[in-house]
Amino acid sequence: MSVSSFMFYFFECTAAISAIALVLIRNVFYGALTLIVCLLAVAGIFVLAFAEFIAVTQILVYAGGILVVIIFGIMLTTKISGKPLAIEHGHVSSGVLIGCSFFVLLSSFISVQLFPPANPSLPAYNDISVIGTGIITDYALPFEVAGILLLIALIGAAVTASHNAKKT
Amino acid sequence: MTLEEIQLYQSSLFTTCLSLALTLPLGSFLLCTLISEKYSWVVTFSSPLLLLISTLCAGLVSYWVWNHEPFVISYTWFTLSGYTFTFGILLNNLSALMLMLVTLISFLVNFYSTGYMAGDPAIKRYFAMLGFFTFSMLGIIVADNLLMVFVFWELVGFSSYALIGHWNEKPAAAGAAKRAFIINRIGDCGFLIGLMILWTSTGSFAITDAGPSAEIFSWQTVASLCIFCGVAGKSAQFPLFTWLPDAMEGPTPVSALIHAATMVAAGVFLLARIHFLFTPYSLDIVAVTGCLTALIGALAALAQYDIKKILAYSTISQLGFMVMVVGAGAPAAAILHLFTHAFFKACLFLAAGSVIHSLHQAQHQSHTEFDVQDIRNLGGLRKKLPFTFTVFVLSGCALAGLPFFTGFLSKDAILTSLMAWKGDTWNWRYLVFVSAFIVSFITVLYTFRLIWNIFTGEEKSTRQLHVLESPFAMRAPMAVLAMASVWILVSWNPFDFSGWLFGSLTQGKYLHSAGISIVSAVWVIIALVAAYLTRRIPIQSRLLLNGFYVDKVLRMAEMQLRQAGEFTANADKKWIDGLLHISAYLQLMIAHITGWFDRAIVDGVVDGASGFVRGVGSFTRSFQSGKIQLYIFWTAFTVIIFIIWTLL
Amino acid sequence: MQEYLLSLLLLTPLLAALAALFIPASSANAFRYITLVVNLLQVCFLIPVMASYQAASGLQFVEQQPWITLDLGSWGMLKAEYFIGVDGLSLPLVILSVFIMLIATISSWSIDKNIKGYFILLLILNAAIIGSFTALDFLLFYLFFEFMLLPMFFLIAIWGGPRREYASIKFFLYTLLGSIFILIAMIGLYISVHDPSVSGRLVHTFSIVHMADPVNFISNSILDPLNAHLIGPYTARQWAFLLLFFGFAIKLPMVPLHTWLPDAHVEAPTPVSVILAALLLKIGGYGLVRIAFPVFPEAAVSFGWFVGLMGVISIIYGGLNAMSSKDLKRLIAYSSISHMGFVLLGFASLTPEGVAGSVYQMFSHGIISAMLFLIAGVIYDRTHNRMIANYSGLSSRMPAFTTMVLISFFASMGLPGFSGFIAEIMVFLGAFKSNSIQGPLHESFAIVATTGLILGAMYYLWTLQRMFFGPFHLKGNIPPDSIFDLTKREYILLLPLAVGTLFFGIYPQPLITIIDPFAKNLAEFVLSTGKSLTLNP
Amino acid sequence: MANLTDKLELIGTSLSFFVPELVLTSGILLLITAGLLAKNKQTLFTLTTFLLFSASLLFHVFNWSSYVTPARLFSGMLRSDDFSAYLKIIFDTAGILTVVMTWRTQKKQPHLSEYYALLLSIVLGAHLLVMSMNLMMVFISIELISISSYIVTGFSFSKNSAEGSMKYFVFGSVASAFMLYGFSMIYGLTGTLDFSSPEFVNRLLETRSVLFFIASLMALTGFFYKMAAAPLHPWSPDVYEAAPMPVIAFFSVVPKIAGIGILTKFTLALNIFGQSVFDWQLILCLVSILSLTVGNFSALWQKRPKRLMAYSSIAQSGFLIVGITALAPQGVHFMLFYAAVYTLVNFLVFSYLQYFETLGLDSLESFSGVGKTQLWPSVFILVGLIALTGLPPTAGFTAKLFIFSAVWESYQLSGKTILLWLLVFGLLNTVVSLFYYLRIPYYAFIKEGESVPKTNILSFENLFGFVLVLLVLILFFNPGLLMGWINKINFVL
Amino acid sequence: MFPITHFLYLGALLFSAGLVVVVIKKNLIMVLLGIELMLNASNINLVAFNQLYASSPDGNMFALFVIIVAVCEAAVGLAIVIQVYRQYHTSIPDEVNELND
Repeated sequence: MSVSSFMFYFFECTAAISAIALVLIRNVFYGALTLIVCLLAVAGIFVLAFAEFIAVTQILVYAGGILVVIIFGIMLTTKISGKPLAIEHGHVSSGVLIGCSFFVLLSSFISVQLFPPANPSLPAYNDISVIGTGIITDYALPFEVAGILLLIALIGAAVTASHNAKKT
Repeated sequence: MTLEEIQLYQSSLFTTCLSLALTLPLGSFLLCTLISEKYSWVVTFSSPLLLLISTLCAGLVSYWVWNHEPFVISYTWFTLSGYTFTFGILLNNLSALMLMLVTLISFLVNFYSTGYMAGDPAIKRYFAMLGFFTFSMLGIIVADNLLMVFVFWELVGFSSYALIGHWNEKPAAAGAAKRAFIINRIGDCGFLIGLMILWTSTGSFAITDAGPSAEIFSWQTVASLCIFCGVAGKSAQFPLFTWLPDAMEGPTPVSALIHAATMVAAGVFLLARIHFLFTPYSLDIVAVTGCLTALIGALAALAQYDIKKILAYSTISQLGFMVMVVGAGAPAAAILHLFTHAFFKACLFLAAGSVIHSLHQAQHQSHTEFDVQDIRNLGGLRKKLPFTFTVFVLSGCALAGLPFFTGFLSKDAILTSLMAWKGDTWNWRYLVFVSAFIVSFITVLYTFRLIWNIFTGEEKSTRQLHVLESPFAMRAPMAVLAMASVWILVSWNPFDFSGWLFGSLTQGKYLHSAGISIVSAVWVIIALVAAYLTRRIPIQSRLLLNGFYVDKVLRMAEMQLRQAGEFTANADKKWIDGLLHISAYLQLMIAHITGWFDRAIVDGVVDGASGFVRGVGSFTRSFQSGKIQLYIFWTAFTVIIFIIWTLL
Repeated sequence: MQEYLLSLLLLTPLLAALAALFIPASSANAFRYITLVVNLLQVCFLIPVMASYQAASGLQFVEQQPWITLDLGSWGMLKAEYFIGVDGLSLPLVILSVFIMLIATISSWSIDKNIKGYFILLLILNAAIIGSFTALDFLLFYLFFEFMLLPMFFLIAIWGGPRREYASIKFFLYTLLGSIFILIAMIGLYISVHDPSVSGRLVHTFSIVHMADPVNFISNSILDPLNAHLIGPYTARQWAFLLLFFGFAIKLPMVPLHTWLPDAHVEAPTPVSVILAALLLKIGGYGLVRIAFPVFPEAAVSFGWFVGLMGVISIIYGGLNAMSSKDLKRLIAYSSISHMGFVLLGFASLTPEGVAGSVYQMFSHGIISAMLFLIAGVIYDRTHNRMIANYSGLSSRMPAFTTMVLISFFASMGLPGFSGFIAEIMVFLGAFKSNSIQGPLHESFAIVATTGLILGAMYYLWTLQRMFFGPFHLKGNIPPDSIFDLTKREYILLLPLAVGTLFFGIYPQPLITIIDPFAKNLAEFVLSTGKSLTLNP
Repeated sequence: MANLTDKLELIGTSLSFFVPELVLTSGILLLITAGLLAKNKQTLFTLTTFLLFSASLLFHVFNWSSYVTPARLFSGMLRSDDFSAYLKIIFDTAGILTVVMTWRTQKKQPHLSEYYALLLSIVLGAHLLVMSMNLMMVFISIELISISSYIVTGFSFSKNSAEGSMKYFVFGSVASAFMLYGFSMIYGLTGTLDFSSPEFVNRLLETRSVLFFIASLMALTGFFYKMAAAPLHPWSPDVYEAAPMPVIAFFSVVPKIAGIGILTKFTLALNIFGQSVFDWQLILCLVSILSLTVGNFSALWQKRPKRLMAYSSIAQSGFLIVGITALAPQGVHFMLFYAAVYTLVNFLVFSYLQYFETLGLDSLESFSGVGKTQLWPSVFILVGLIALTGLPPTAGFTAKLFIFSAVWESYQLSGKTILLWLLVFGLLNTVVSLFYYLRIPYYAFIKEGESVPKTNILSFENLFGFVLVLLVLILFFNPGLLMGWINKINFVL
Repeated sequence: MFPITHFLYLGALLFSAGLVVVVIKKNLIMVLLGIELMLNASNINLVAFNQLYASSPDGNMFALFVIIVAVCEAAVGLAIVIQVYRQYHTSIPDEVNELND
């Protein structure tokens, strides 16, 4: 068993375990941390799938971005009431039901699915430049739209969060 | 058709006379309806006058047509997809005779009514309907096709309805009128079916068409029997006779005209008219029905207390007589009896009317109250009402069929034809024959019981009344009719019925046995004796009093129908709407919960469809709990369902 | 001028309604007179139509303008036209509508609540009714058919009696359900039928005339008569026929789809029930013979027994219900159900007599039921109480009224001399004859149906006896002084109808000359085509 | 780097087809900056947005010829064709109408500039969505629509609006996650994101795997969610109740029609002219029947007009789907007709609901007796509701007639019983829908009630309403006006 | 490279786990986390599949954009959550149900 494959399965297990843990954990804060772990593991998997750039983005954006925001959010929403961070679970049976059924469905059909073989030659797009050119050529439009999306989202978030019902 | 006949039939005189005879009654009707209330006295003169003219014309016409080729004329009423519906006139001996009879008696009754109905508030309506009745009766008589007959048949029924219910503020009268019409309607439905059969198989209603058929179960049999239902309704045959006694609620002249002389005889007339249509099989049924009716009527007449009821039942039994003999294949005899019966029975009714009238008058002066029609209150009126008495006796003798009276002759004719019909070998027809004799016996009994009870013996409730003979307007018609009950009217020989009338009706083909005449004469004498001996014995039998409870049966049937009505009404509310309802209770419940709006719109409307709709609605909407995570769950769940379902 | 008469007949009310919109609601009488004038105008337009109508030659006064013409690419074209005309079936009904609307207007004089709205709706209704009787294009017909619903709904719901919401919505939803059935059939039909007059490309037409000719069906379309497309037990054509049949039967109304009618009648104001009974019910029967029978002859033949059976059931069931109803208007309503049963029976017989009889019955019932509802209205106006049991011996107080009642009741009973008799006798003859010419009905149908006559006599005479005869007294705290005889206006309303029913009962020829050719052609066409189609599907 | 330059060339050429979108985009930036500078120049903002929308609209109308020939933009990310152009016109019209509606209540609308910016971005997203040929593009534009919608839902800043946007957000994100997962699987199985490309079709033809079916179903859920079609509907009633009236009117048209647009393209792609092994027609039929049922039947219970209209819009998306169940060009044409009519009628109804809301009528009961004092508004809203029910003489009837004809036609071709059921069931639903559509007129005309004060007949609303009513009637009496144009749209995948 | 299915299994797991989290957690923040998880699941698929179709970077690009979108969603989501928290003083989804039938 090569190092890479060991790494791969290690990341797989980490991601899987942390995902399941996220389901079980009853503390928002720990939940957030588990998610970080999961996402980092996924980033690792990306690396092993020859997508370093995505992996890096994943780590930066998620670990560095979203998670901070989320934890900030947690603070904000719990500080006010001062309630403990522990939370209950509701609709457990139904949730588990659909979760399991989806997993069973998907995995069972994935297992019988035959995928085309990967071409052995090492992919050419591996270097950043391809992505760079892609972003300004083939993927220019999505990129621009994503920009607008970000803008709108931030403006919207700002308006929503900043607006205080009492004032108006 | 000879030349002079043709000339005659085309002569304007003939046509004018005919048209006058037919239309003047209608004219009287229109006059009476259109004339304003304050000139209503006019009608008491106009109607008899018009009727008189029409009678004279009718007499002329009948005289001309008599023993000639039948006069036929026909117009198109409307044409439909190639078929023509015609209305036309067919005048032969039979119809000519009836034409005269009806107009004459109608005139007399009109005349009589001027006295009898004097001072009645609705006199206009009365004379109007008399005129209308006469018109429609004439229609039946002269019509040349069965559809027309049916039309006037119904109209006669209507006018009878109106006349029976003339005093409609009397609930009994209103009820009687209704029952009379409905029972006639039942018969008429049979008639209608007969017409349908006729139409389907011959494509026409003409009376002259459609010869008789040999085989028993042919469409003619069915058709003729259906039409006979109509006859049974009109001329009060078993089991549809019950309306006739009730119909006595109407004014007495009406009873005389409609329910003794003419309308009830229309059935017999029709039977004679379409005799060709009847197969032997149906004839037997007719005969038996007639026999049954005759017996029932006669027996019931024995037990009645009400003068008019007695006469009504006797009418029923006499009609049974006629029908029976038609069934025996001798329509001529039936017509003879019809003819004679019309006179003496009308006379009897008018006489009874005059008794009632004068007693009423007397009652009004001295304010005593008793039922003047109940013979148990009457007696010994011989001295107080001598004229009425004589008239009553004369016509009574005719009814009883005493020798030297018309009744004897016509009865004789009937018995003779029955004898001929029964054949020589022993069979069930003997029963009919014998029962005919029995009926004639009972007839004598009730007739003379009636006379004795009213006019002889000592007075009962009428003792201190100052009774006056009725006015001339009433006496004259009675006199005429009484005269008409003497044998001369039909034949010179008091023991031979084959006079001008019968002879020409049968074109001389008839047999006459002196034996029957003698036997019946003797038979009558015995009956007379028996009547005299038993005159004091009152016959109390509820069975007979109620005419064998046939009426009860009919009423029960009517109740059943009403029940059915209630039932269907329920079905409407409970089931048909209820099928749409899930259930009425659920409806109510939801209604109360969700307030009036839903009560008005959603529940109410298409009542329960909405119950169902709301059911589905509440189901589909039950997912809208407002809990976002459940939304997601349901959605994901449905997606899974979709996947699994479409994969399977 | 000649050829635009029908359009004039049709558009005048609409234009008047449009104009009336802009008149201030305060000037109440204006609306009354506008409506009256419109009705009189319609009479004027109608006279030349009647005068120059040739009974022998089928459709006349035909007016055919292109309306919707769409290019549906792969499907070919879609063509709906402004296509109106009258023939032996529609002319009597148009005449009836015009005169009944006139009478309804006069009897609406006493309406005093929200007059503007009322008369505008009345005008719209008027146009819609005339339209549906003259339209020969299915889409146009459907437009008018639907167009009747809303005005009727509001007329009942706003000017109606205490339970008006219930009644109006019930009416609306029932009828809408029916029209949805019809819509489904219509969609199927216009897709399956092409216009032979246009060569070159495929033109899907809504023209009923084209639909009524089996050769115009596109081969291998679902409704193609030549190769039956089975759906479950029946062919698609039979299903379509059933859809149309039930769609129109709801309107007719046929037991057991009738329960909207009594409620609607009881709650509706007098003029509206007059229109409802005299005209709207007829549209059911009209649609049946105008569309369902000729378009699906073989289905008509194979389901004729069912139609007839339903007719007989309606006759008897309606009669029984009428007998047991305590409310005068309800009784009349049920009696109309019973009488419309004859219409079904006659059509189902597929004999000239039967069909002619049914059309005649529709006409005569139009007159008689109008009269009956006016009579109910007369009582209701005086006492606001329709319970039969509350009255007795009215004849002594209202003799003239009683005469009118007698006339209308006996006319409705089918007494000879009244129009009802002619109609019913023809229906009976036809129904009985049907079997002998291989028609769908067995003799027993006619025989059973005769009980309808007895029932009719029973409930009407019973009502007469209870309400009008006997000693005069009132129950249900009705003030006796509220009872008075007919007013002049009521005379004006009732007399023409009485005369009408008498006239058409004594001298039916003119009307029958109009109806006869249509009836003959329809009966023969449906029977022969139906047989031939069923023989070689 | 030659191919780099000519790729840039291509982008340059694509931009010429991209003017309306650029206009909208610039509009967004403009408004945001303007909002920062001038806080309360409401009329200015309104006017600007109005002009922007009309600019984009007019551009489409006048350059219609340039859309007739399809063109691949941005290396296959988008395709501009007349189908999408038609839909874009609908979006712009809807935008304009929404602006008009908002203008009536702009005083009460906080953060107006951002509000308009969001509307613009939603329309932009819709534009991109109906043009896009590439799953990536589809995803991003749907997200653009969704995220802007989440925010704009909360724009009355009340308790309920916060809840509404929260629900919308959660539900929407999950739905798009489903869709995304589906996309990823489809990508995996076909090896391309461009669902119009031949290799996509080829892979489809050879693949018969269930996984692919599941994936595409999950992808479809995203579209259904955008259209608020059952079973992806539960968010809509709550959101509709929360959001301001113009926003609801906007939501019930733009995202819905954008959704049906992309759904049409995608299902046609999946169906590959009926050669697909999976029965997509069945799926569509089921969804539409489900939507009709849920929408119509739940609406019966509603007491508030907003919520009632929410359910009605669910039912309407069911009808829209009926149009494309035929999976044939003609059916799509009829769907386009239906969409246009629906837009008009919907705005007619909503504008009057808003009008009545300003009079303080927010529950059905409160409409009692309005017909007396507010005759014309009541009559117009009645016409609108009749059109929604689909009765003559309104274009609503014509539209229904058309789409159900399409169903019959496709039944005639395929003989699938489910289509027959759809036909019967769909039409019978009309009767059910009458129950609730009639409620408002019922109260307005038939019930007596304390009625609101009389207002001037010649108000702006009546003018506005009158125009729309006129359009609705004209389109009934002469549908050729619109259908003639629609029929020219040659629908190629 | 590694068998594609192993990636996919992980993706499926993450997706389902995310779904479960969204449904059962009685806290809006956790729901947010669940959504992120679901988005990531698809990312794994995309990246994994891109190995099979290496000729173009479609998959990775898609993943990239997904991440961007995820950021936006997170931001907006948090803003909304905070707004809800302001109004309802709770972050338990089930208690935020004033809008219902």
